[in-house]
Amino acid sequence: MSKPQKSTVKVKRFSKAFVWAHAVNAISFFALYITALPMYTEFFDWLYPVLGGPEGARLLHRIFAVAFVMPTFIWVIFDFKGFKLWMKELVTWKKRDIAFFGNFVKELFGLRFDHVRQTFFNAGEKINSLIQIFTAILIIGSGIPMWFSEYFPRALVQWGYLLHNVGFGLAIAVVVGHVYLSVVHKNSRPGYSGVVTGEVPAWWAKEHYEEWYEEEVKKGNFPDIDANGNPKKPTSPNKNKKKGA
Amino acid sequence: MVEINLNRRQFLKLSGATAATLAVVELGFDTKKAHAATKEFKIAKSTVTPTICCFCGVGCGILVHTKDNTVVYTEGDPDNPINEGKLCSKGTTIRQLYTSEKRVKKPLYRAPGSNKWVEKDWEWMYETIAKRVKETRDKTFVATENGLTVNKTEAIASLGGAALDNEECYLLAKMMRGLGVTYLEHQARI
Amino acid sequence: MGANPAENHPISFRWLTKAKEKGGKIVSVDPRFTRTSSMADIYAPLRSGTDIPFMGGMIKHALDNNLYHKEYVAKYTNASFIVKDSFTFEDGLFSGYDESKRAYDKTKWAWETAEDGKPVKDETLQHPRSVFQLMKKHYSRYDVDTVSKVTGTPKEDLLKVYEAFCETGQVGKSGTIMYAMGTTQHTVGTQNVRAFAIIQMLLGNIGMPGGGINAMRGESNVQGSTDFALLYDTIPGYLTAPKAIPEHATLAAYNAKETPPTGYQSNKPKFVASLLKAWYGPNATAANEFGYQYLPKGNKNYSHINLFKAMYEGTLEGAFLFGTNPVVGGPNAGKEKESLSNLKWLVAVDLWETETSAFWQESAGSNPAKINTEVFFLPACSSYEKEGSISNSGRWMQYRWQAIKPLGESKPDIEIIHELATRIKGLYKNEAGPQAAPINALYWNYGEGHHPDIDLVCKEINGYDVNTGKQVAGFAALKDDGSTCSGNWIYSGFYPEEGKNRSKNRDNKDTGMSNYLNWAFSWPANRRIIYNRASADPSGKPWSKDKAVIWWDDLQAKWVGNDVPDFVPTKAPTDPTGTDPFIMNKDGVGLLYAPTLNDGPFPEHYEPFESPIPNAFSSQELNPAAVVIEGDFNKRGFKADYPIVATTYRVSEHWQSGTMTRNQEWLSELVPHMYIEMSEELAKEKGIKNKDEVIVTSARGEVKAYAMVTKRFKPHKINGKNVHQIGMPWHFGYKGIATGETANRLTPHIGDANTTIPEYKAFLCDVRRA
Amino acid sequence: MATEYVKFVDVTKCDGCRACMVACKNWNDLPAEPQDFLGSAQSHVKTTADTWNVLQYIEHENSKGGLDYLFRHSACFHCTDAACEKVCPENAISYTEFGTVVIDHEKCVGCGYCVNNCPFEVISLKEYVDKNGDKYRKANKCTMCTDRLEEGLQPACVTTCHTGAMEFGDKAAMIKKAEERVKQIKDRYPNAMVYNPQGVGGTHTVYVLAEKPSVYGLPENPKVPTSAVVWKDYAQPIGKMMIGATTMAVVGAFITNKIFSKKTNGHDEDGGESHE
Repeated sequence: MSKPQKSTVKVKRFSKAFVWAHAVNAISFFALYITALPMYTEFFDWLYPVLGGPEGARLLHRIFAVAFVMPTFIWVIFDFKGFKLWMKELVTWKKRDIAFFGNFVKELFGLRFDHVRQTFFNAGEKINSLIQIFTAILIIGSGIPMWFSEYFPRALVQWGYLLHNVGFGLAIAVVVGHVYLSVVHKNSRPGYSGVVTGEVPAWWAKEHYEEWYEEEVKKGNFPDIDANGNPKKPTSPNKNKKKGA
Repeated sequence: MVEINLNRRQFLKLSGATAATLAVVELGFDTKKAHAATKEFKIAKSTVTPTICCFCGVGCGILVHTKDNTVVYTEGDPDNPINEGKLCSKGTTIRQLYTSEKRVKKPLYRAPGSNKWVEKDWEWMYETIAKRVKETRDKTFVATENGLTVNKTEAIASLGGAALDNEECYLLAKMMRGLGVTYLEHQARI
Repeated sequence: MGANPAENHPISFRWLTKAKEKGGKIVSVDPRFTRTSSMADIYAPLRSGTDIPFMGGMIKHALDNNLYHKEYVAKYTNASFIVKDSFTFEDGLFSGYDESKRAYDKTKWAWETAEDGKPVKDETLQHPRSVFQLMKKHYSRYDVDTVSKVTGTPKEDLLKVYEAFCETGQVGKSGTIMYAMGTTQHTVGTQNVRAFAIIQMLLGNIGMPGGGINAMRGESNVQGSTDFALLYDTIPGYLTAPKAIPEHATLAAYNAKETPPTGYQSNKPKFVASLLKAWYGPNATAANEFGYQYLPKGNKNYSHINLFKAMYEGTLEGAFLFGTNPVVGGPNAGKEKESLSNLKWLVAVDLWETETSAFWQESAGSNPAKINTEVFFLPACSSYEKEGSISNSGRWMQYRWQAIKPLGESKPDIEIIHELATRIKGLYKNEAGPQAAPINALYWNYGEGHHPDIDLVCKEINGYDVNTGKQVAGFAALKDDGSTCSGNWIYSGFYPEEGKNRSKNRDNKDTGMSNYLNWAFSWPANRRIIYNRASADPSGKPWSKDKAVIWWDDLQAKWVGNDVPDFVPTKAPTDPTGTDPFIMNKDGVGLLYAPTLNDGPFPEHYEPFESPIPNAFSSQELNPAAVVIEGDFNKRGFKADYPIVATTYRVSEHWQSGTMTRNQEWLSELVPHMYIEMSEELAKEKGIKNKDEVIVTSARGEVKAYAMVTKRFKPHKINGKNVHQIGMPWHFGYKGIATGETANRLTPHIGDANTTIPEYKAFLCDVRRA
Repeated sequence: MATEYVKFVDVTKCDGCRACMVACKNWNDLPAEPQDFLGSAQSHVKTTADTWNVLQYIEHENSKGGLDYLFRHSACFHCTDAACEKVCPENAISYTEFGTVVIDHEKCVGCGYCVNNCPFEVISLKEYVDKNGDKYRKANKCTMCTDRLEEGLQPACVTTCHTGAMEFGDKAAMIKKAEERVKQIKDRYPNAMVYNPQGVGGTHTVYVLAEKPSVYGLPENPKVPTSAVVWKDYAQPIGKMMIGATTMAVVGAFITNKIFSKKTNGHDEDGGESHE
């Protein structure tokens, strides 16, 4: 079965701040993950020599821990609107969000599925975001007393170890899924370019985030397109310019 | 020369293994090669010499473990009936009499008016001290006093000696009295 | 009492804890609640310097309540002796006092003797001039109420201690008194010990296992160094050092003066002759009084305080220091340090740079440019880098083998002494004349080479027949005709035959009553309990089966038992002197009344040199026989400026002036700081908080240190008023790893009337926040 | 395990001589680390990486209004159920045949989890410097001289203790002795007790205390921290499972995707290609 060629028209999905924030977040997360692995399970003890011994691993872990805390600030400072939107979306849950999941599972395993109309973030992303926020708080919140254990009550440090560990497990699980969807899974792949360049194919945006897309079209920010991404009517180049500047 | 019988040492159990350990300590060779291969048991190859504590007057027995020209451990002498292998904090620490950084290892001389020590060799020290003793002694020697033979010098003093061995004390008393020293005192007085 | 064995002689305390497990009671009497007190069954506080009232009260308690051991007292002590009428006691003064000399005429205190020289006795002890009755009268003044007012000890605590200790007067029970410098370092130090001796004799505790009075000696060989006479007033074996007096003009005169007609001391001339033979060898002949005239003869008190006074006044030119550190350990240490700069030369033999050998340095507060003393520092090696023997508090002479070669260029003291002696002798070799004669005559023959042959030294100490070269078996074999030598008669017998040095004995089998006769050697003659004849009753049977030491065996016609008898082994109890256990005393009995001491035959309370209260017992404030050095060398403080009583003490982890321990990392870690212990009450009065820095001042100096505010010090209730006391360790100085200011800058240059031991343990001071 | 051994510390026999402290340093070659003045005879606030046992000195006004001067040799308890062993992520802490708990420095990475989870706060990290001048850390604590035990000798501190306050021997016998001792001393110390806390499964250092544990700064009922139990017994295994499961899911999804893509699409990854 062959499909018609998709249009190359792109729309702006993410701000530069978000792109940076996401990148820092992702890199530091993986760095943290790798530097934590040998300690999490002796299965990965071979990583110690690679990381410069336990001391090196700890140092790197701490450097990236600081990096890991930064993205929120980057986004807040440079793209407060985007951040606000994200926050707003996260607390907004409608029926279609629930419906999303049924189709999501089908899509995940490459089965036939229908796109449920979604806003800027789809329900999956919202779940991902929520869990990630939750685990980040868990990890950062427990990591601080672990790092500066002499300034915290012992009980807090002790619970910190547990929470850090739990947060780690959760985060990994979520991130693995998140990464899979973005990098590996064919249907979300275009989204990947979104977090790298900030732009995504218009058709894909419309397909995945129909409600958001149409909203933007109404605002005149995005071209109205058909299923293949070809404009239904001409657009001015500056229409797909970044809105938040 | 010294027979050390460590049979009062507190062992966990009197098994064959223990007897082997005893042999290790006594004879100075290690039968537990497997252990030695990784981390050698601290006193496995040490030479054990009994001594008596140099601190208070109780007279506790101590074993000095030496190995590779240094003192590796000191512990109570289990055979000594005074302390039965037990020691206080000072006795336990006598290892550091040898290992302390602060030990003076060379003769030192301070010239009149000088603000520092100068290292000298023993020969020079002995010769110079002997000369000083003779000078002072000859100058201040009193052979007779009120018709009595007194053969003394009241210009030289000797202090201390409570930590010396008996044999040393004996020679010191003999030398000082031989010189005619009357100001002869040690820590029993203070 | 006067000791804190849990902290200062921990391994001795091991045996107290064992006794406690067997039902024994530990009593701790100390101004401060110490670790010993914490382990004790009874603790009684007392103000420093009030031991005699405390013990006087106990003596009275024992006498009033008939708790003394009657037969022992009647037979084995001089309780029955009748004292001459010339002995009197009034308002703190015994008869015969000469105020200008601060000395007594002791002949006034003599007892009545029969024509044969034997004392007149009344064994019923009822004669009003008997020692017993005089003693009873003397201590009748020490009633519990007065004692409590003076010592500050609560009355109920006094009674608890008295009752507990006097129980040991019962046959089958024994009690011991362990004392240390808390007892001796007072102007009445000797009499403090005398008070212990009196109560122990009254309770029949001398010569008994588990009895006696035990001097807890502070240095490993202070026993041996005393035996070997590193003291101005003796020569080895406790023989009197000859003095520049007509009575000592010749050996014969000396012997006549110093030898009692009876008792074991009547053998003295043999020991003197043998010592002279050891020292002067072939140069000691009958013709030259065995070299007696070579010995120096002094004419004054040359003790520590006077030694430093002479140095202060510039009459001393040179000094040798063998492992001693008076700038930290001497009394009024600031002055002792100052005195050192008057020396032309100083030889210090030590393992470490001490505060004394470095007295000229800027860090000592000196100006090196102005100090012209030449200082020779000779590095000695430690005790296990050489070999030789030492004698402990129990007179056990134990050998120390060499474990390792001396560190660096350090050398054994014996080698240093030997080299110096050899070289000094060398300088005089070709000289004649009075200076050269004694040195040329000195017999110094310990082998070739730099290191003396220690075996030769040992053999000479034990003694041998100078004609055959054969070792003597013991001091009984010594002769006064110059045919034997012995460097120290009391040790004679430790090396009885070639190759047999008994101090090396290591057979630790208990030979009975924990005497371990085959472990090491105990002088005299390997006896472990001296005066052990007193452990048996006059008929020769042990007072109690459980406490049997020696007993008379009729069949063998000799004394047998678990120890070497301290008695003529074949002298039967039926012999006229067969019931006289105290063989070293002229009359063979213990001296409840001791007319030989300088400050009275009975211990009497006098206040310390510096005291916050007047003497409650008489108008004599200070021991009348204590010699006071006036002037700048020894400033005196008074209550108005210095209202607080102070004392010094040691801690478990440091030793003496700290030279040995403050240079060791682990011990310095345990007690790294100088501190002043004080009560919460005093701290509150002075606005001092725990860990504050405080300054303690006395008339002689000041010391800055941390405050250790503790519940373990309480103010003494003296006559209804609070008298504060503080305490401090005296180990610190500015050298070494653990440093701190020196407590002895505060202490006075005043000594006991008999021994001139300084009064470190009671002086006045004031405290304030730094 | 043949015999289970414990170190029995009877603090009421201790006279505070601190030979145990130096004996430990002497045997284990630990350096000195002088501290500031603490206002009492005590040298260290608590055990450290270079001071594996500390003698506590406590002035305590007892229930009768009298003064007790209490001493306690404090060191690792060698818990039967040791929190440090539980939390160590590297399995560097293990139980020996003697029941002692030891740290293997080869494995230790200096993370400090044991330090912060020990209910008795006896473990400390020590910083070392290697040949290249790089710093690294290891956890340190009393080993109960396991190296000596292996050679049939008793721990150095026990060997030197002169008052008999410390003994090393068969667990049952020692506990019996402790219980009898408590009965003996009840008159003098009414609050005396055996301290062998069951919250950590009992310890291999068993105390007779003269007073309540709190007087010595000891927890009345120490436990392996709940957080550590949840962490190590639940969170960690679940976490590992979750990672496994997620990985499996991803792998599964990837494979199924491939399979279905092949079936449904001529060329897969239709969306991404053009946007490289």
